Amino acid sequence: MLEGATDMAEETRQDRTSLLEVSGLHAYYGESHVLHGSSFVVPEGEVVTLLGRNGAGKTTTLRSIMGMVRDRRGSIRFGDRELINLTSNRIASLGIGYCPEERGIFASLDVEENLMLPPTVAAGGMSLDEIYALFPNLKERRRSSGTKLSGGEQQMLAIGRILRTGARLLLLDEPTEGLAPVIVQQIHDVISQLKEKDFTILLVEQNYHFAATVADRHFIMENGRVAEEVRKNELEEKQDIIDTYLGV
Amino acid sequence: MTELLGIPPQVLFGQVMLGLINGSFYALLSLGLAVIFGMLNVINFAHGALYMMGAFVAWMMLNYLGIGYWPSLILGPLVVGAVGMVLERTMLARLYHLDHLYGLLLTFGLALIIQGLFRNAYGVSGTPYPIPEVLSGGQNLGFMFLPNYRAWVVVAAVIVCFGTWFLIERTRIGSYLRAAVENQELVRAFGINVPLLMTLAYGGAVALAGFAGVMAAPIYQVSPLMGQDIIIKVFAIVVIGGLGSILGSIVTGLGVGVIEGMTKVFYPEGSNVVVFVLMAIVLAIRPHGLFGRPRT
Amino acid sequence: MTVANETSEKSSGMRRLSSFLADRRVRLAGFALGALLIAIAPFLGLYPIYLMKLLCFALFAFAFNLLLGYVGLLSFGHAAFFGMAAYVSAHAIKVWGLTPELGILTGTAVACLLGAAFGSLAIRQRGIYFAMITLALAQMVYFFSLQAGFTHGEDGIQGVPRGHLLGFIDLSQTMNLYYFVMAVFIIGFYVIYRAIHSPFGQILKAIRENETRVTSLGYNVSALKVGAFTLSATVTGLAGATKAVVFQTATLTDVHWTMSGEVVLMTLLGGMGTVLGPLVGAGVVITLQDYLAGIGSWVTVIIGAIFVICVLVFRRGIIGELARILRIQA
Amino acid sequence: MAESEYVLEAEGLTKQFRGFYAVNGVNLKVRRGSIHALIGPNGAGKTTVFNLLTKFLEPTSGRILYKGEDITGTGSAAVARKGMVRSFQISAVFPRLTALENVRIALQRPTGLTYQFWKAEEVLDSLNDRALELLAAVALDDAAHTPAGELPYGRKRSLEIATTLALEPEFLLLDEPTAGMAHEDVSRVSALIRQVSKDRTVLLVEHNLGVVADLSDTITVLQRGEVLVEGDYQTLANDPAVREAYMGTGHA
Amino acid sequence: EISDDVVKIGVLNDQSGLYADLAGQGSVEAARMAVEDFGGTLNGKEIEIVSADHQNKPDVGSSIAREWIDEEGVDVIVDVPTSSVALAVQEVTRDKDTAFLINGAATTSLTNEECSPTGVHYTYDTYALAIGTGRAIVQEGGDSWFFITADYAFGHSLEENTSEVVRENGGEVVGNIRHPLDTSDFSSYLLQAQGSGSKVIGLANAGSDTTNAIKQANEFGIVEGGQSLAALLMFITDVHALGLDVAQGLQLTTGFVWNMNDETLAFAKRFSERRDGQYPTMVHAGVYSSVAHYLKAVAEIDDDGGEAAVDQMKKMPINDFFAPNGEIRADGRMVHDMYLVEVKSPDESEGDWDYYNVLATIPGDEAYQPLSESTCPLVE
Ligand SMILES: Nc1ncnc2c1ncn2[C@@H]1O[C@H](COP(=O)(O)OP(=O)(O)OP(=O)(O)O)[C@@H](O)[C@H]1O
Ligand SMILES: Nc1ncnc2c1ncn2[C@@H]1O[C@H](COP(=O)(O)OP(=O)(O)OP(=O)(O)O)[C@@H](O)[C@H]1O
Ligand SMILES: [Mg+2]
Ligand SMILES: [Mg+2]
Repeated sequence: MLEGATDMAEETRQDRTSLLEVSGLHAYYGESHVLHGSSFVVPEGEVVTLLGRNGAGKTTTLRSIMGMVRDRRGSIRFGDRELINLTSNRIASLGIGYCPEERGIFASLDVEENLMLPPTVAAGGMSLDEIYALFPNLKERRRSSGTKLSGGEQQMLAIGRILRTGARLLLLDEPTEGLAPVIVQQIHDVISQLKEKDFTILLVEQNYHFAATVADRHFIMENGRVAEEVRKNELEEKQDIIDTYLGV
Repeated sequence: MTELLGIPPQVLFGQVMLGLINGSFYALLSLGLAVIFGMLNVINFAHGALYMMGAFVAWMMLNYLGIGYWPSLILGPLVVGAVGMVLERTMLARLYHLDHLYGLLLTFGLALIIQGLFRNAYGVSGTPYPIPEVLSGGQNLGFMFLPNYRAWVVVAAVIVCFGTWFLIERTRIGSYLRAAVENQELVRAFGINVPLLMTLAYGGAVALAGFAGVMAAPIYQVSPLMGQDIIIKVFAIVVIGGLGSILGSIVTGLGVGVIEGMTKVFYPEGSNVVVFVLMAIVLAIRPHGLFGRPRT
Repeated sequence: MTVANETSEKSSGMRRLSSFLADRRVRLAGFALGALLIAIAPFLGLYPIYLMKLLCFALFAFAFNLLLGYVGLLSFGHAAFFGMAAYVSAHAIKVWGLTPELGILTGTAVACLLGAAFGSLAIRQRGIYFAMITLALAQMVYFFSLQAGFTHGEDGIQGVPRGHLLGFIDLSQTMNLYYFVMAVFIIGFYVIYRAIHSPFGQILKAIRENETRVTSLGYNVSALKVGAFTLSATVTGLAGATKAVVFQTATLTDVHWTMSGEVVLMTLLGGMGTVLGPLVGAGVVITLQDYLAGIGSWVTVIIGAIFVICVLVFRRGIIGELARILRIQA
Repeated sequence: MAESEYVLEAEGLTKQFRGFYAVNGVNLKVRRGSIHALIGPNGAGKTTVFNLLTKFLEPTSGRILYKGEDITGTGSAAVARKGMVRSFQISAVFPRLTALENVRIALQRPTGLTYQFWKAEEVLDSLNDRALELLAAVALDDAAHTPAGELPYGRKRSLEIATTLALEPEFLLLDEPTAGMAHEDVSRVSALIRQVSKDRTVLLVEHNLGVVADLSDTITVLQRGEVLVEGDYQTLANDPAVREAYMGTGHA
Repeated sequence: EISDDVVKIGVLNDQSGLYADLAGQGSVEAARMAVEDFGGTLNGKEIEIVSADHQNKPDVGSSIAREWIDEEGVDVIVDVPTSSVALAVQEVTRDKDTAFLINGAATTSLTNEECSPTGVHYTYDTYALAIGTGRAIVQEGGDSWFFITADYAFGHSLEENTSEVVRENGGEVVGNIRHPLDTSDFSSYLLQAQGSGSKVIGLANAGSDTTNAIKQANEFGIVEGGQSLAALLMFITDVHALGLDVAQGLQLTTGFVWNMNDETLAFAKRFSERRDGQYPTMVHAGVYSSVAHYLKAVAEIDDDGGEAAVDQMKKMPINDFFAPNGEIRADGRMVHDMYLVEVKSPDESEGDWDYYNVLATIPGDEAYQPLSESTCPLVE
């Protein structure tokens, strides 16, 4: 019995090394080939960022993982499941939360309905009160229509929304875009808290300084491929590479 | 004798009552249409044909299977809903990513086919359907003779309408539907099986039309043409109520019934056009309809 | 994103085709060929009355497509312009004794005024609301046509004399009439085509894409839209008036909402926002109506099935789909 | 009348949405020839102020003067024609038109060709050179013939700026012009803004403090619909209220 | 001369809309029967039948008519319900010297200001309906009328004709109300009719408007309340659609009763065998009779030119099961007896489609507008 338990623990630790494993991912919009075999690994419990210029294919990568790009090839493994042929609702219910680039707030739902929209996929999500504590603006405006919020408030709502579901893996597409520095700082804190709670986060960021402070690992994308992997502790030695790729 | 606008008050009450009864049909139909437009972004031109199908299902059940009115009231909508779901799955579902005009074209074609098939089978003159035994006869209300069956129509329609309203505006599944209207891709990415939801929504909405059809069978002739022109009027009602507003379509359905009833007294020739006059006025004052909210 | 995907796919297809067509000579040659085809069609065994009907409806669809395809406005009330122009010119020719060209001009002018009036009333609305308010206004015109004396209720105005064009060309000769209708068609088509491919047309396209932005650039969007609407109504009126002369009748069918619906169908079947789509769509619908008339009671089932198949198979309309295939081959 | 020192003066500008004050009694004066930034936490009312100034929203109360003229009751297109042009926070391009055509739409307005539906569109080709120049200024010249809808987000923003500039506005209102842009684009766009501001006035909403610090002469901080303070970057950066409400502790 | 060596008959009617049952394919079948009974050939020349659906649209109808005449050599057009289409086709056939046998349409203008030397209005018209029903009911004591009228030219003229008849016979018209075509709910109008206290409610409408009104009158107990209904235009298919439960006791005027005598019965049985059990309406019987008469006339003069054929038809008396003593007048009106009938109760009915008790025969010269009143220019 005891041995079995340790085995399982062993296994989870094994899994921990790669909660999400993307290899040879190709994606197409119609005839335009956008991702050219990108490969990277997101270890369990880490915060990983995808960096890169506009159009490098970061958003497309996230959308491919979520199954939202119809035409995709390669392999995406989540735990021990292969996602490449699943529909996006199946993928989400396996425990992946997605916060899209243009926020995707619903106008016909009020703020609270927006928050309550994604179904719980696993235990351990945040409660409504916790989310309101995190983003007091939302509580104040909870009965107004989702899109009446300011741009920044909408961003908060979009993040808050997936914290409720208990998804283990969160995909955040530019969560700090258009946010006031104080809020960016809050988001930073939220991400740190989530990390402590053992969430795994794949983050797409333009804001390199922000990314640098939260992430354990960065992948730099260029022309639909992952060009470079930079771990947190390598940031300084690889600064010049980063500079050339990102033009910081 | 006190008269209102040259009409004795009793007559006026009578007309209001009759208006409400007609309004019940409008409400049932416009509700379904509003749900389909709201959820699927499709202008369902087949709605009238499916309403007619509801009446015919009841008639066929009675004449071929000996199934009476009451079971038909459940079975009719189920059959129509099932047909609707098949249509949605096999055809409409392929059009959601296109302009909603394509849905209009498709459902227009479907309406022609459904109507044509029934016409070839049963002719255009229609066939009779008796009022169920328990509801025959009527009440003398003093100001008018109210057939029992008509009273039942109002009650049943109001209950069904508000049940639907509650389902959509106050339940979780309703919030999925509303969200899917705006961005179904994203709602799917939250783990909700949107295609299934759409199928159910369409099935449910046309089942409402089927229900209206069964309710109508004993009052009107069961005829292949019964749903032909009503669709355009009902769509006007949805617009007056405000697109996307469930409550709006219910209240407006009833209201238009009453206003049309009054027109039949004061200017009967105009009773078919009054709904459009009303729509023009409402849209001039409230561009998004009575209950609609502006959408971004 | 599939939406964006679909449209961008479409637009790049259009782009290649239109870059081919953008060559002035190619375009001119195309027009000349088209005009020639129309001119000789009656000698290819096609029945002239059928062709004239086709030309009238194609013109109607062109005018309608200017709004739907290029401004993104779905009018569900175009029958009002078509039918009113038909009534007015029929009345002018039959009762006032005007020559056909003056009668047609009178009808067209009325459609123009009506269009300006409807346009100003409806233009504040967008999307489906716009469709519905135009429908509402058109229903009122229908009601008027039913009640007004000069329209003769459901009997309509019958037996409109074709008369003599400019006083000396006898239009009761079928071929004279045919070339007259052809001339009207070409003029109407040219007006629409010119408008689409003009600076005015550019702004209309921009309005279709993002109205708020056009406003913020300092354009008076309402005026532009009313302008486009009026232009469309005028050409629609031209088509309706011409049809009244061809068939020598003007009836309630012309103002009924199903006529508005028919033109939507034609445009969608052919491919909205494509130059030739309306012609092809009108051709399909008119041909179905005329040639399937002999099939009897199954005709609506067949027409319905054709619509369904077109939507499911040729989603971009016949011309739109063709353009896509061309690009694949190119 | 002598030209006022201020291009724009707003007095007591207020906007109420169903009992909620999005903007409340804001007084704002924008000096001619300056770059004026409007910053503040999310939901402070910056976009709403923009919408009020450019007449996309009707103010509940208050008065707006543009070059000394009262424009409180003027329509949005008319305001734009007077030389006061805005960009949008959420990108607003014409997706099915190419980048070049996008810019031409703006260039076309002063030509007076707009209503000439009988002219061939080739007459617009004369605008191509200027359009390409503008595209080059935002490094979009390589994408001139790409439909705008196919451009990545960041480049759509650049296109929008080019379109706005095409109108040669006297007074330019930019809502988060660098949002969603990569670093190199950010610096290019801010250089562009600096360059174009030489002979015009700019009112800017921006969250990128680097850009704000770099460009702006005057900064107004909004909070909860009201003006918190106004001043230059250094003053504000050291203002504890601003730090608490907006900048957070990370910046100096 | 028989043009193209073939006599081509074009049956043009509504095959998909409101009038598809009373005319439609049944008319085509009736024409076929007439051709077969004639022997299939005419003086050795083929007889052919074509048919088309005019969808109740005048432009569709007139363009089919033109094309038939121009391209397919059709020599005679038959049926054409819906006044507007019939009027449009009347123009075309007059222009192109083609015979036109009108059965489905009701308007009297076809034999008045719009009459044509090539047109024969064969089966019935609004005048005959008004005389038949209006006079009989007034004479029975139903002397105060309230009309529920379709707000269309057809409804108006039906109401006008009937009002006149009512007044001439000493009755009075206490009111009227006009409803739009295709109204599904009549309760409001019926209540107003009830409120008027008239003895008779005249339904000056047709098709589903009439059947809906009758059905709902039943529901609201109008007849039990002492008023009686008069349907001014009703076909046997409408009675069939209503069912005898609802329709019993209604009085109406028709040009044909299928089980009146052996001859009619024989035709009806044959027709019903070929039409899946549907029995002929007066329009179907009229189409048969008119085609048969036309063929006889053409055979007689061996000329299928429109005016020539119609002239000959006018010269020959008609004597068949439909019109035992019919004749065609100068204005194109075919004058024959009409019948006032009452709908049987379910108990009286002896089987499917046995619906009518004949109350009276109205002789042709009483049933139709006198020739002296016709405004047709062909009448000297
Ligand atoms: N719907 C679409 N159709 C065609 N091409 C597209 C579409 N969406 C994106 N692309 C193209 O795919 C490429 C990658 O886009 P993606 O949105 O993934 O970039 P990104 O790295 O997220 O950029 P950004 O930082 O601007 O968000 C770009 O070249 C873009 O033009
Ligand atoms: N149409 C509206 N109806 C109701 N409330 C609105 C409306 N538009 C904006 N608001 C509210 O007004 C406040 C100010 O919004 P605004 O968009 O001006 O903020 P902002 O300063 O631009 O924020 P951000 O930096 O996040 O874009 C917000 O709380 C928002 O929810
Ligand atoms: Mg992106
Ligand atoms: Mg903002």
